[in-house]
Formats: sequence, C-alpha cells, structure tokens
Amino acid sequence: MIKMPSEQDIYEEHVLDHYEDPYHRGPFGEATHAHEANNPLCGDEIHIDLKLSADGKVTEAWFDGEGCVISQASASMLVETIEGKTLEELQEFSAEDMLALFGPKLTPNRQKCCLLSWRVLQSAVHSPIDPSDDDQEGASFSGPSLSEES
Amino acid sequence: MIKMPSEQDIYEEHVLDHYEDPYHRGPFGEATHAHEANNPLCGDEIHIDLKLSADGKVTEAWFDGEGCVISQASASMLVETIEGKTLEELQEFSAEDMLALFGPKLTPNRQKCCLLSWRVLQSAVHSPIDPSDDDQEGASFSGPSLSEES
Amino acid sequence: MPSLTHCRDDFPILKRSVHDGVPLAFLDNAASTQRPLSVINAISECYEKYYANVHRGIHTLSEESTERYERSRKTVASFIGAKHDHEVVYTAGATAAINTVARSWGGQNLKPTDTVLLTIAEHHANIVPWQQLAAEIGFKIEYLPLQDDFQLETNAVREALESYQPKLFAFTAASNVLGTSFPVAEWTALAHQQGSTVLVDAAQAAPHQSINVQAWNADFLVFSGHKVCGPTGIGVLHGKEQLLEQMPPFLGGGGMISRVTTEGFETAALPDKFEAGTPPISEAIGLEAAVKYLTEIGLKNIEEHEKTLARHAEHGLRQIDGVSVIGPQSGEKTGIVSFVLSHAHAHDVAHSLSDRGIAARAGHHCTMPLHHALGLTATTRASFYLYNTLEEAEHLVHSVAEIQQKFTPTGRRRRRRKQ
Amino acid sequence: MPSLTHCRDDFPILKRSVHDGVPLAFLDNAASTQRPLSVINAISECYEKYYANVHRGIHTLSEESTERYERSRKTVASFIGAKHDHEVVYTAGATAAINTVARSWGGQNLKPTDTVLLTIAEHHANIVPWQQLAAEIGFKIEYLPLQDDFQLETNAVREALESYQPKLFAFTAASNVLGTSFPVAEWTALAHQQGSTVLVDAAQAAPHQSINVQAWNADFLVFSGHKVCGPTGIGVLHGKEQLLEQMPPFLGGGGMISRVTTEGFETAALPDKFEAGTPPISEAIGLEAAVKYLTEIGLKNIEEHEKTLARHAEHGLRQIDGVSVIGPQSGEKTGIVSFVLSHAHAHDVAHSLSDRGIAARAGHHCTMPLHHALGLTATTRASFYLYNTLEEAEHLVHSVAEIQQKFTPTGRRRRRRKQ
Ligand SMILES: Cc1ncc(COP(=O)(O)O)c(C=O)c1O
Ligand SMILES: Cc1ncc(COP(=O)(O)O)c(C=O)c1O
Repeated sequence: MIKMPSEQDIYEEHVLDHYEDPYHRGPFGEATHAHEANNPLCGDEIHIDLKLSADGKVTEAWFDGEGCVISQASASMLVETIEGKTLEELQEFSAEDMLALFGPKLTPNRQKCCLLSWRVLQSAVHSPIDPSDDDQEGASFSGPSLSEES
Repeated sequence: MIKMPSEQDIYEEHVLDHYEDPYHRGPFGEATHAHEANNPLCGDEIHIDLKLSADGKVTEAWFDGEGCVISQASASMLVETIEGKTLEELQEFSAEDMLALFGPKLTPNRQKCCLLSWRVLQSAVHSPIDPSDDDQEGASFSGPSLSEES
Repeated sequence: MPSLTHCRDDFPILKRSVHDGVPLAFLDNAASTQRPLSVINAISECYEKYYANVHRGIHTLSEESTERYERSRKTVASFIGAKHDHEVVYTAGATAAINTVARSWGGQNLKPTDTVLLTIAEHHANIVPWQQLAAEIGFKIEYLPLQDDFQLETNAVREALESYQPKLFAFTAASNVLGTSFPVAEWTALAHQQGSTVLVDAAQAAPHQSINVQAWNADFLVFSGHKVCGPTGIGVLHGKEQLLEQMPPFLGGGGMISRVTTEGFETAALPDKFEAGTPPISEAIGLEAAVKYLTEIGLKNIEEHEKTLARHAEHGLRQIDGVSVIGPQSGEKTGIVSFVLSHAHAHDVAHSLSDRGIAARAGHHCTMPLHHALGLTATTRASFYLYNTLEEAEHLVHSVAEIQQKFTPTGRRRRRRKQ
Repeated sequence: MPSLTHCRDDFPILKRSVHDGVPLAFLDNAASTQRPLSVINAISECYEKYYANVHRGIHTLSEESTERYERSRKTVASFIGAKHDHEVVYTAGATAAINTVARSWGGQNLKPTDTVLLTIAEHHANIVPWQQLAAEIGFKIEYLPLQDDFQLETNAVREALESYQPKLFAFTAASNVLGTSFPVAEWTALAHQQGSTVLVDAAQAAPHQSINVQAWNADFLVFSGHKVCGPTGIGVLHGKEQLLEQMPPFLGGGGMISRVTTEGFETAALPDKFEAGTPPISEAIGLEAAVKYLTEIGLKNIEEHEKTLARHAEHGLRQIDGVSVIGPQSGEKTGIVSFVLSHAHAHDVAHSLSDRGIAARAGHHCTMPLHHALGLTATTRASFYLYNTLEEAEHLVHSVAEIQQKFTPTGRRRRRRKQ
C-alpha cells in the first residue's frame, strides 16, 4: 500500500521558499545551451538555459516555467545546485539524486513533476544555441513516460 | 443455471432412428427450389431440394448433408413433415416449431445444430432452380448467428 | 430528493480510510466509478461456479457461460433501449468502440473531400481516432467552439451542420469537464437533416441519465463499463443494425468469421462480426450486474442526487475568492464541477485535497483542445455519484477554501546557498 | 513426476458437479483455463480496497492503483524474460495483440510485393488479421504445410524462408489442435538470417512452458490472460523496444498521447503509446496474481504433469478401434489431444462426454485451414492443465470407448409416418 505523503511533508518550508523566491528564474541572455519541455500530465513547462565554459563547466544556470509547486521549486533547486559542476558531474547526477535534492518523499505520480527539470537539463547540455541549432536528440526521453491522466 | 440435457434425453430412439434411416436423404432430380448452408460451429452441411407445385405446395422435399446426429436427424424430420404443406404454412413454421418437432430439449448451442435445416429451408423456398439462378437473398439469415467456437 | 445514503453500504471501498484514519471522499467518478458488492460478487461467482470459454462449446460450463454472456448483452440492450440485442457489441472500452467505428465505418465511408464535425469539448478518445484516420484519408476535421459562457447553443450546431455538411457529426452527450450535457436527440435530428451520420460518446452520460438509443436515434453510441459501476476491460458499441451490417469487420480472429480458408474469410453475423477473439466474459457478466444495480436504484434518482450535490459544491466554490468554476452557471448540468484556483496549481490542489481524504482529478482530463481553447493548462475536477453525500460536497468546498488560503504567497525568502 | 493434486484445492470451480452429482473433469483448458482463488481474490481486493483509474491521478487510490498496475507489468515482463518493462503492452487479448502488430507494424512495413509466411496450423487469430491487411495492401500470404505425420520439419521451414524471403514469419509456438510445439528459437534464428521479422503466437505456449523472449529472440510475442489462469479481457503484446518505438500507434485516445491540439497529436512514450483509453486495470492485477501462481508451482512441473496426462490419454485413445488421434506419435508434444471417432461426429462426442462430466471442445477450434488440409471438418479436443488428474485422463479414454460403441450403427428403422 502506498503511503501518500501528507501536505505538511511535501509543501515544507524549504520547498515553498523555492517556489515563492526561486533561484535564477527568468530569461538569461548569455546561454550557450538551452532546452525546454512540458509535462503533459499537468501542462507544467520548464525551460533551462546554461552557460557552459570551454572546459565543460556550468558557469551559470537559469530556468523559466510555469506549473505546480513541485515542478517549479525543484527546478529552482536544480539550477542552484548545478552551477560550478562539470559536464561529467551533470551526467552522473541521477534521477534519484534529483529526488534526494528535492527532499520530501514523493509518490510515483508526483515524482514526474519533480523530474521534469532534471529531464530538461539532461537534454539542455546536448542542445547548444548556435547556428547549427537543429540538434533535436534531446527530444526523446528515457525513463518513466510522461503521459496524461484520464 | 443451465441443465444440460443428458445423453439419454437427446439421443432418444426416435432421433437415432432418423439418423440411421433418414427420410428422403440423397440427391433429387426434380427439384424446383434448393438451398444449402453450413454451420461453421462444426462444419455441418445441409442441402435441401424442394419440388413446389404451381399452387405453392411442397409436393416433395429431400435433404442431403453431413454432420452430427442432431443436424442430420432434424433435417430428416423436417423434410418428412413439410411435404404437402403450403408456402404460407412453411413461412409460419417457426424456429420454435422446429425445436418442438425435433422433440428432446436442447441447450442453446445445440439448438443451432437443430435449426440448420430449418434455416436452409427458409432460404430454399426463395431459391428457384432456373436460369435466373442468382437470387442470393437466401444467404443472409436472421436469428441467432452461427459462429465458430474458440 | 430521495436519499441514496443507504447505497454507500453496497460499496466496500467506501469504508476505507485514505491514511491515518482520514475517511475517503471519492469524487473522481468521472474518471472511473466504484463497484457495488453485487458486481464484485458476480465476477467472482463466474470464475468460481460456471466459467468456461463461450461461443458454442458443447459442454455444461460453456453452455452456462455462453448463456450468461448473451444474457448480459440482452440486459445492456434493454438498458439503452436498443431495438435488437445484436446491435450491442462488446469492446475493450469506449475508446476501443470509437476506434472501431472510425476504422470500420470511417475507413469505408470517409473520403478526402469530406468533413468530420466534432465539438471542442470532446475527450481525446473522440478526437485522436479521427485525426489518425484523417492523416490517412485526408478529410477535414472541424470543431464547434464554445461561447464565452461555456455553452454551445443549438443554433451554432445547426449553422455548422449547414455550412460544413459533415459526413459525420461525433459529439459527447455530456462533457467530462464542463459539467454540461448536450441535447442529443435534437442535435442528432439536425445532423440527420443534413445527411450526416451521428456518433454519440455516452461515456459520461450512461452512468447518470437514462438512455434510449431509439429516442436519441444516433447511429452509433459508445460507453465504458468502468464508468457505470461495472468492471474495467469492457465497453459497449451500439450501432444501428443496418450500419453494422454494411461495415467491414475491424479486428480479425476467432469468433468473427463464419469460414476461413487459406484464400480468405467470410464474416460472421452480428454481433460476433465485431467481437474477434475470446470476449470479455467475466466483464460482461459484471457489467450486467452493474446495469441491474443502477436500474434498481433508478437513473432518475441517481441523476437528481448527484446534481444536487454538484450544484451545492459549485455554489460553494463560486463563493470562494480566487476560485473560478469552469462551466456555465445554468443550463443542463451534470454531477461534474471543474475549477481553478488563482493561488494554486491544479496538481497541488488535488494533492492537498487528497491529504484531506478527497479523491479528485487534476490535469487536462484528456481534453487538451478544450483546455487550450479556454486558455488553461489544467483544472481540478470533482465528480459526484450516487454514493456521495452532502457532507462530502461541503468538505470539498471547505478544503478548497483552505487550500486557496494556504497557497497565498506570503513573501517567503529562499535561504541563500552557502557557497 | 511431482504430484500437483494439491493444486486442485486452489480452484473453487473444480468442486462443482456438472449435473446430478456427476463430478466435473475440465479438459477444455486450451480454450480457457480456470482461476485459482488467489486470482479471484486479487480482482475482488482491487475493487474493494484501492481501485481508481490509473495514470497519474494525484490522489491516494489512483497512486495505489497505478502502482499495482505497473507492478503487474513488471511481473509479467520478468515472467517472459523481457529486457524492458515497457516492452510489455497490455491489450484486450492475444487476438487484439496480433491485430495491433498487423495494423501498426504491418501497415507501415508490408508492401504489395512482400510475402507473409504462416503455418497451416495457425489459429484464425494469426490468419485473419493478415488476410484483412493483405486485402488492403496486396502482399502474398504463404502457408507452410504439414507432413503426412502431422509434423513440420525445420528443414521445410528453412526452405520456405529461403524461397519466399518473407517480410514476416508469424507462427504459433504450440498448436492448439495437434498437441505439438515448434522450436521457436531455431525458427526465429533462421527467419532472421533471411531478414524476416518474426511474430510468435504464444497463446498455447505461455500457459505451459517457461518463455524467455530474449532467448527466443522473436520480434513480437503475444498471449492471453485467460489461458494462463488469469482474467478474461487482457492479453500481452511483447515487442522489441526498437520496433515498438518505430511503429505508429494503433488505437487512438486518452493515455497514448503526450499532446493533442485541434491540428493533431504527439504520441506518448512506450508502453502508453499502445494503451489507448482506460486500460484493463483489475485484469492486469489479476494477471499478475496468475503469473505468480504459475511461477510458484513452476512451469517445468506444470509442463511435465500435463504431458504425462496427455500422453496417457493419447495412448489409451489410440487403442480404441475407430478412434484416430490428430497429431504426431512423437516429437515435442504438449497437453493437448485431438481425435475423431469413426462412428460419431465431434459434436455428439463432446455432448456425450459432457454427460459424463467431461468438458471437452468439438469443432474446428478456430483452425479451419488446418482442418481442411487434414480433410476434416471437426475434431474433439481434450486439453490438460495442472489441476487435472490421471483418473480424469482414464475417464476420458473409457468414455470415448463407450461413445464409439454407443454410436455404432445398429440398422435402426425410422417409424413410417402415418399419412
Ligand atoms: C494458438 C492460439 N492463438 C490465438 C488465440 C486467440 O486468443 P484469444 O481468443 O484469447 O484472443 C488462441 C485461443 O483461442 C490460440 O489457441
Ligand atoms: C467523455 C469521455 N469519452 C470517452 C472516454 C474514454 O473512456 P475509456 O477510457 O473507458 O475508453 C472518457 C473517459 O475517460 C470520457 O470521459
């Protein structure tokens, strides 16, 4: 039997803080890499902008988007965390790490909200913003699918 | 709950008599009307030949076919019964009448065996054997369908 | 209003608590209903007492199963007022039923120059199959828009029918989001005047209102077992005899043929023609029990009961600052209320409702085009059924008020990261 | 052989008498099996304790149902040794699964000049969908014939593959009539050498032998829930990830999309892409219980048990004058024995067996082309499963001997009609 985490657990102070006062939310003019995707479950949208240095480090990370507390707060936590990380470190940053970063335990359906920004990030690092801008490989995700509810 | 009639009931003397010593079974050269069909359930086949008089009476009826005791015995009983009948009388001869003529009570699935000849008869009266032989309307049955088993 | 409170005892699941003793208020009935014990027992009894594969097996269990399977068809046929039992075809669900009509009738009848008319309020089940077919054949799909008050007037339907002259008009009898129902008989008559064939998606109507397919006169009608207190895994396609007879079969396999050779096959008579393979046997038997249960309580009573609850909830929700109900103020309404909160996302609302024991849906409810047209990405939906109570409706209203309050921005500051 | 007699207690239906106290000997397992209490209870429990529509509902019941539904997929994936859970797609049955491959993969890949290779022993479910598609597209269908001894040698398969170069080779892993099974891995490897795609109909294999889709290496594999002690209304399509990903969706509706606009739709990821509409939820949960039950007893034990019974029955039947067994004397055999009597039609045999409590099938068993090739219209089939006993096998043999005797012509004379 699944124990549905209660409101207090999930919407804890830390989470609501990130929701109301997000880190690096908004447009970012100096991005070298970017990606965006939506979660068809709820229409949540996340856009991530990255500035990667020549030696493969994230010098700056921004997000923008719309959606539920979990998707937006987790995106804020993610961009805050990854600044300064190398590409290898990002690649190693697993879905489990993302859930751990978020903190409160989530049911499978709400994990999808939390993992949206993480997925977008995985694609963003492969999506340079430049004339050869049609690199579309980021569009196909692996992992649990994001389908709709009925 | 369906009570499956037992062997003794269904394969009673009268039925087996008709099976082993059928009435007017075989080819009949003087038919004016004829039809045949099969029961996909078991592959039973019944062909019926009728000789209709100008005033719309069955002067002679024959059948031929292959199949289970019930389909063959009931066909024999049917052709024996209908000789001398008018077309109106045939039209009025219902599926229930056919089951009553057969005698032993049948479960729904075995009623299909019993009603095969009756269906063929209903089509045969509309299927004259003559140059305008392409009257195909007899091919579509009404009533319970004769589908296959799995 | 006749109290239906005694019905609650018939549904074992309603006794459970959600967590930590919080009782369940199941308001997710538009997604799927719960089952009374009589349905659960009918399924168990089938497997425990007389199950065998149906279709003319010559042994006692198969005779019994076949008889019960076909008795179910008869009961369902009379539940919807069908002229012939064999006009009732069992499918895997409403979705499968619409796909059957699309591929079989549509594949045969729709031409590149044709138009299929839908409403913007259709469920994806009544959009995507037509889009798939349109991609193959090349016909056009037009959508009837809603007015600003969420209504769709018969006049607009008449005009669209006249100007598009659609080969098919496919519409839902009741919206799964707006809480409205459409005048099926009237629209069908208008469509027939233009020579259009009509498919009615009754997935949200069958659970709540008495249906008479002959009075409605639609050419096709579909609904799902799991939304009428029946099992999952079964749906109903009703088609007029003449249409079903002219259509090619859809799925191929055992049971739908009268003869197969290495060269080809001959199709069986109705309804077998559209029931390829081993059918949903225990599901049909469960569906019969469900339909009997609803009939005993009376569709009229059910409709009245759930409307009372839904209107009560709607009234309460409309009083809350920052809550908007997505649906008209008046007109023919059903037991569904969808809404949005100015301060909380639909998902967070549903989550917080669940903490309070209330099961509601959040999302686009498989109506993305409708949500897009309304400028929304997601709504929260409460949908009532015969076993719900006035207390639950009130609990919903109070909970939504609390949630709207709780998610009001308070000028929080994120703790700065130690670097 | 390990006795499986204790299993009988797990199946409530086996306690019933057929009529007048005659005990039931259920030998119609190839048509559909019975269910152990654990399966029946899993279904009831789902409806009584945690049912709601699945797919990302944000409330406790929907979370629980979704979790159980997806856990079922995991269990079934490991039951057949699938590489990925999302290679397991739930359908309405084996028939629906084959139709899905035909319409989706076949519609995309088969060209007018192509050939589809089948065996003459296929079930209609693995013939008619290809005939329907061939009528549209225009490709050829070829059938591998049987030898006089009912066998189909690998050499003949190799030659046919070489000469026809089929785009698809679709064959049954075990015949539902002949009581034989085919060397799936070997034939699949040969087909792949010729560049053919392979579909394996495992409807009669899954209940009785341990399947490893990775070892078999077939591109598609299908089976039905109701033949593995699971519920009706559910079947399994296994496809290799890469193939499923390249295929267009089949049925359209809710759940299989990631986005719908008025202009068109985007398809969801696997496995949702092929699961349009509300899926068979309680059926999936029942199927998981069935697969666990079979795994606990051990497929090896089941196979051995039913083979012993079937060979015992076959040996006895072959001794009876006028009885012919329709199947080879040797080779890889399963728990199925089909036969014909010189004096009695298959229907009369099944009927008379039923009088003696024995449930057996009579007819063409959805294999008309096979029966035609054998010069038969109908056979009687006894099919054994884990809960059958040696006594039942012997009862069958004695009963058949009696029936052959009873229907021996005796020179009866019909009473002449009084005119
Ligand atoms: C070999 C074979 N394939 C396919 C099927 C079809 O299975 P279902 O009727 O469950 O779809 C059957 C069962 O009748 C079968 O025996
Ligand atoms: C209006 C409407 N149509 C069709 C469907 C599809 O029904 P199912 O998922 O049972 O196939 C639904 C249910 O979600 C619905 O609400």
